Amino acid sequence: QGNELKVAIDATYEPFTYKTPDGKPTGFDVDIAEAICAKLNRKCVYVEQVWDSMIPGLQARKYDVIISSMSITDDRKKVIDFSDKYYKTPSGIVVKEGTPYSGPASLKGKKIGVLKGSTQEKYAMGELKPAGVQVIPYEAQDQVYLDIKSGRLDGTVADKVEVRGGFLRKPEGTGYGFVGPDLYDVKYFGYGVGVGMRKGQDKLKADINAAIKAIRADGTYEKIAKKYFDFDPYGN
Amino acid sequence: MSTAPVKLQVEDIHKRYGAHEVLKGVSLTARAGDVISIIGSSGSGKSTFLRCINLLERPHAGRIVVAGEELRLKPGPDGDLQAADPAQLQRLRTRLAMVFQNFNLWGHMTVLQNIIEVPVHVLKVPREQAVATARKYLDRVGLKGVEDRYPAHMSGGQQQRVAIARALAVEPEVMLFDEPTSALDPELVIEVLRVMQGLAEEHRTMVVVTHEMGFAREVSNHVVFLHQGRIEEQGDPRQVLTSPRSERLQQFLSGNLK
Amino acid sequence: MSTAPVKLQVEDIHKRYGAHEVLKGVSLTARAGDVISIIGSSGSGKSTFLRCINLLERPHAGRIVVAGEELRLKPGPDGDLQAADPAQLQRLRTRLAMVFQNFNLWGHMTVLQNIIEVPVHVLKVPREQAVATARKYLDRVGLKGVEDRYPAHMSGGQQQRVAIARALAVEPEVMLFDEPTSALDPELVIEVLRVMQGLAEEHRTMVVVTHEMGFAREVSNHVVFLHQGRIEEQGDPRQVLTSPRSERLQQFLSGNLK
Amino acid sequence: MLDYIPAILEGALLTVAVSLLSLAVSIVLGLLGATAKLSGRRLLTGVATVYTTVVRGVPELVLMLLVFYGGTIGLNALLESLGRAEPVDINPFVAGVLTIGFIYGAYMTETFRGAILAIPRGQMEAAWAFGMGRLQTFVRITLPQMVRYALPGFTNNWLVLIKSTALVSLIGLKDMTFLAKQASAATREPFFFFLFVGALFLIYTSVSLWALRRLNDRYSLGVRRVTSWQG
Amino acid sequence: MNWSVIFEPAQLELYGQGLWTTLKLLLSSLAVGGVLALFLALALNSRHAWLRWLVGSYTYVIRGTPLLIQVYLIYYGIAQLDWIQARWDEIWPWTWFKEAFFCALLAFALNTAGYTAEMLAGAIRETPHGEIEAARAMGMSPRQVLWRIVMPSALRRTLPAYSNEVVMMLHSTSLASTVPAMTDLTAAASRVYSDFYLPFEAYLFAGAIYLGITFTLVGMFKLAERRFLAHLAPRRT
Ligand SMILES: Nc1ncnc2c1ncn2[C@@H]1O[C@H](COP(=O)(O)OP(=O)(O)OP(=O)(O)O)[C@@H](O)[C@H]1O
Ligand SMILES: Nc1ncnc2c1ncn2[C@@H]1O[C@H](COP(=O)(O)OP(=O)(O)OP(=O)(O)O)[C@@H](O)[C@H]1O
Ligand SMILES: [Mg+2]
Ligand SMILES: [Mg+2]
Repeated sequence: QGNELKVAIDATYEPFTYKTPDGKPTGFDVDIAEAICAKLNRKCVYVEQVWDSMIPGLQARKYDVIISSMSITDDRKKVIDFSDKYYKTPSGIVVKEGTPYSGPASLKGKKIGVLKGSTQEKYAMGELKPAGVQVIPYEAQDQVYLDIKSGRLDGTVADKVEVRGGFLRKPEGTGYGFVGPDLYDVKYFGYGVGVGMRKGQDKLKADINAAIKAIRADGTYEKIAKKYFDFDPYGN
Repeated sequence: MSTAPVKLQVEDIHKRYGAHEVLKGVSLTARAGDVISIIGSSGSGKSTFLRCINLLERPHAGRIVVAGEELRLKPGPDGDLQAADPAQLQRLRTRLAMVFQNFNLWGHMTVLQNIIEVPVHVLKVPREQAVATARKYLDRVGLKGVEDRYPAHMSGGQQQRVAIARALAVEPEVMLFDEPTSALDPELVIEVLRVMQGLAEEHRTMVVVTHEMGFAREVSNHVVFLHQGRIEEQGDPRQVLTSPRSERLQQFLSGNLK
Repeated sequence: MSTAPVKLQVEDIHKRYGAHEVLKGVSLTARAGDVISIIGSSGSGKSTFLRCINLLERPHAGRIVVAGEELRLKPGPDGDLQAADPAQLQRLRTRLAMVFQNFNLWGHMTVLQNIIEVPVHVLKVPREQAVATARKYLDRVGLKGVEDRYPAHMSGGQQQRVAIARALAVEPEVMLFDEPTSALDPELVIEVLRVMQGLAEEHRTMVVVTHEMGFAREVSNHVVFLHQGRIEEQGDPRQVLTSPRSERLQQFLSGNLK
Repeated sequence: MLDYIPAILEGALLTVAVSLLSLAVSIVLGLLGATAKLSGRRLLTGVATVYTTVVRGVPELVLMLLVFYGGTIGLNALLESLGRAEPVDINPFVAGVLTIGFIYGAYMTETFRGAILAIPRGQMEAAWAFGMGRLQTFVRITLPQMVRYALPGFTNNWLVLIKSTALVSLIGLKDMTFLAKQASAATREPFFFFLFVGALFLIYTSVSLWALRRLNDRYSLGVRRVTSWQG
Repeated sequence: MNWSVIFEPAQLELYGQGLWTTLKLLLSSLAVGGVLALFLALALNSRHAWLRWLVGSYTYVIRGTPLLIQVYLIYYGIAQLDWIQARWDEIWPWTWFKEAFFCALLAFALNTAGYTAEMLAGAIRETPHGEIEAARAMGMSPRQVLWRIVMPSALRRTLPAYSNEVVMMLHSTSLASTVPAMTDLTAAASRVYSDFYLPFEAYLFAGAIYLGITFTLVGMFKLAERRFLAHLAPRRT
C-alpha cells in the first residue's frame, strides 16, 4: 500500500467537516484525520464525496477510509467496517423556542427536515413520522437550514454540536432551540462516530484503533477538541 | 356584351411595388355567366391584378364591387388601400373563391375536410349539409372515393380538381383562377381544363388568368390582354386572338399560339 | 474489327438481383481506340453491365481483363463474386475511369480539387504535376476560369464536362460512360456530346451507355444492343442502326430514332 | 462571498475540460456506432442498436450512477476474483469523461448515421469507381460532407452535453455546479451563486454556438444558397 | 447481486411511489409547459420585434443553462428573497412557492416551454405560404387562419421533435430528487441503495423502469404520428 491515505469527507457539516473559502477542508473530523495519519505515518489526501454516495464510493475503492462524522450503526456494519468511535455526541430536535414538547406526538403536523441517509433520518422516520410529523429528507444539512430560514420547515433533527455551530449560533438560528431529551438511542444513532473502511482490512483497522487510542492518550485529541468545542466530544 | 346582372366590377386598379408600378389602372366587369380570360406575358401583372380583386395584394387605388356590394377601402400605412371593415372583406372573399396555380390545398386535412372547412367554419353551414355539397362537387369534378385521401397522396391534376371543388363548395358569385394548369404535367392539364370547360357550360362566372390560348379562345367569352400593367387590347376571344390589332398582342400570340 | 491491342475484355457476365436475372452472359471486347455504344430499352441491364465491369456491382459469374491483367475474383458470401485482392481492384479501377449520369462530382471540393483528388491521393502524382494535368484537361473539355468554383454553382453541362476532365486526369485505359447526357437539359446535351466526340477523334477507348442514337451512329465504331440481359444484336453502327435484323431492335429504334 | 469566486472559476475550467474530452469520446463512439449500424452486419447492427436504445432510454443521472458505482465495484470484484488485490482506482475525472462520452456517443451515433445517409450514394460510388479504398473514401469524401449534415444535430447534442456535465458532481468531481453548491452552503446565498454559475454556462454555450456557426459556414462552401427576393 | 431486497413489498411500494411522482411531475410540467409554449411560439412569430426579442432571450437563457441550476434557483434562490418570504404565508399565488412540488413543476414547465416554443415557432414559420393565402382568400379571419390552418398543421409537424423533448423531459425528472420531499423514481432508487447499500441493483431496477416508460412514450408517439401525420407519409402505391 502506498504512503497516502485517501480520506473521504463531505464538507457540508460544520464544524466537523467544512471548507475555508479558499477551498481547504477543515473541521474536527479533518483534524482528527490528520492526527491519525500522523500516527500511521501516512499522508492524508482528501476526496470530497456527497454524503449520499459515501459508502458506494468506498466500495468502489475511490478512497480508503471515511472520516466524516459517520456514525457506527448496525445497518452500516453489514456492509462496511468501522474503527472504534472517535467521538459521540447526542442528537437533538430543533424547533422554534417555546414549542411545547411532551414526546413526538406534540410535533404532529410540523415539517422536520433531516439529512438524507443520516442516523437522524432513521430516527425521524422511526419515531417522529409515525406520530404524524412530516419528515423531509435533504441532500445536505445546510439545505435544511436554508429551508428553516425560508419558512418551509419548522425544524430539524441533527447532531447537537453540528446544529449549535451551523445554525443556532448564526443569525438565522435566533429564536430556535432544542426540545426534548438528548437522543442517544443505539437503534438509530449507533455507537458513536468511527472511521469507516472496507471489510476485511483488519490490519488497517487495528492500526487506526491504535492511533485513536494514542491521540486520546497523548493529549492531541484534547487539543483538537478545545479548538472547536467547550466540552469533550468523546462522550461516554 | 350581355345584360345579365353584374357580378364583379373592378375599376381602375393601381398597384406598385416600391417605385415599380405594376398596374396602371386596370378595370374589368364580369356579368353573370361571363368567362373572362386574362392573358399577357410573364410579369405583365396578371396575377397581381387577380390578387388585388380579393385584396390578397393591396392596391393603391381603385374600386371593387362584388354582386352590388362595394368593398369599403381606407388608406393604409404604406399609402396603399386596405379594407375599412375586415369582416366585410372576409364576407366578400367567400363570394370570390380563388383557385391557385399550386392548388394550395391544406396539407393536414383530407380532401373532404378541405372542402367542408370554409362552409362549416366560416359560412356556418350545418356539417351534414356541407358534406353533401362536398360530395356533389367532388362528383362534379370527376373524383370519386378520394374523400379520405390526403392531398400529398394525389396527382397534381387530382389536387387541382379538389381545389376547384373546394372553391365551388362556397357557392361563390365569381371564381378566380390564377394559371390553374401551369404547375401540371401536360397529360394532367387536359383533365383540369375539361372540368373548367364544364363549369363554363353551367354558366358560372369565372375570371381566369391563363397561358392556355386554346382555353381562352374556345371557352371564354371575353379576353383581356395585359401589357406592362395596362389593358392593351380586349374583346371577343375569336376576334382578338385571331386578328389582333396591337403589335404587342401579335408578338405575344406568335410566341404562344399552339 | 481492328488488330489494335485489347484494352478491356469482359466475358460472360451474369448478374441477378434475388431471383431476377438481370444479365444472362454478356461479353464485350474493347481494343485501343474503340468507341462502343451500348443501347437498349430501360431496364435491359445496361447500367448493371457497366457497373459490373468495375465491380460497383458484383457479378455472379464472368471474367474481367483490363489491359491484359485479369481481375482476380473469389466467391463472396451471397453467391456473387468479389475481388480476391482489394488492392488489385483499386488499381484496376483507376484504369477504368467512370463518368456517371448524375456527374457525382464531390460537392465539398472545388472543380480543381475534384480533378486532382485521385491523381494526388490515389496515384500519388506530385501535386504540381496533377494541377498542370487538371488544367490541361479542363481546357480540353472547354472550361476556363472555373477551377475554384464549386459543382453546385455550375450548370449540368459544365458539371458533366468537369466529370469528364476528372476521368481523363487519371489517364485511364478505358473510359466508361453511363448515360452521360440523360440528366441534362436539351441545350446542354450538345456541349457534352461535342466533348465526347472530340475524345473519340483522339482515339480514346470508350464504352458508352447511351440513349443518343445520333451519337451511337455517328461517333462509335461498334454498337451493342442489350435486351433482357442478353446481347440481341451488335456490329457496325451504321449497319446495325439503319438495317436492324432483329425485330426487337427494329421496335426499339422506331421508338427512339430522332 | 466573493472569496468563493476564484474556486468556482477553477471549477469552470474543469467543466470545460470534462465537456471537451467527453465530446471527443462521444465523437469516436458515434462514428463507430454509425458505421456499425450502417455496416449491414447483423451482429454489429444489433450491438449498436442495443447501445443507442438503452442509453437514450435511461436518464443520464441514473446511467452515471450505474456506470460509475456499478462499474467500479464490478470491475474491482472481477479483478479480486482474478487474484489481484490491488484496487484499480478509477479516477473520477476519467470516469466522468468516459461516462458522459459513453452516453452522448449514443446520441452522436444517431446524428452521424443520419448525416451519412443524407450524402448521395453517388458521391461514394464515384470514389470507389476511381480506385479509392473504403477508409480513404470515408476520410476524404464521406467525412467532410457529413459535417454539414451532422452539424445541426451535433450542435444540439453538444449543448445538452455541456449542461449535463453538471452531473459529474455526483461522482465527486468539483465542477462549477458543485462548487456553487458548496459556496451557497457555506454562505447561505444560493441565489447569488447559482445565478453566477448559470451565467457562466450561458457564456460557454454562446461561445460554442458562435464557433459552430463558423464551422457551418466553412463546410457549406460548396452548397448552393437560395437567393430570392422572398427571402 | 441481491435482487430479493428490491422485490420486497416495501421497496416495490417505494418504487411505485417514485414512479407515480415521476409521472405526475412529467405530465403536469408537460401540460403547463405546453400551453405556455403555445403562446411563446406565437410571440416568437409576432410582428413586434421587441416581443420576439424578449421571448427569444428567454428561450436562449433557458436552453443555455442546465435545468439543475434552474431548479436550484427556483427552489432555494427565490425562497431567499425577502419579498417572496413576506408574502408566501398568506398571499396567493406566492403561497405556492412553499411547496416543493410546485417549485419543481415550475422549473420543469418553464424549461420545457422554452424548448417546445422554439420547435413550434419553427414549424409555424415553415407553414406553406400558399396554404395561408388560400385560407385568407376563402374568407377566413386572421384568428381562424391561425387556429384552423397554421396551428393544426404546425402542431402536427412538431410531433416527431416533440416526442424527443418528452423523452428528454422524462430523463430530466430524475433531477427532481434535488428538491427535497420529491421522491421520484431516482430518489426512490437512491433511497433503496442508501438503506441497503445496493447501488447496482437499485439503479438498474430504476433504469429498467425508465426504459419501459421511454418505450411506452415512444410507442404512443409513433401511434400519434401515424394518425396525425398520415398526410406526410410516403405515397402508398
Ligand atoms: N411581392 C412583390 N414585390 C415586388 N415585386 C413584385 C412582387 N410581386 C410581383 N412583383 C412584380 O410585379 C410584376 C408583375 O408580377 P405578376 O406576378 O403579377 O406577373 P404575371 O403576369 O402574373 O406573370 P406570370 O405569368 O409569370 O405569373 C413583376 O415584374 C414582378 O416582378
Ligand atoms: N439494386 C437493385 N436491386 C434490384 N434490382 C435492381 C437493382 N438495380 C437494378 N435492378 C434491376 O435490374 C434491371 C436492370 O437495371 P439497369 O439499371 O441495369 O437497366 P438500364 O438498362 O440501365 O435501364 P435505364 O436505361 O433505365 O438506366 C432492372 O429491371 C432493374 O429494376
Ligand atoms: Mg402570375
Ligand atoms: Mg441505366
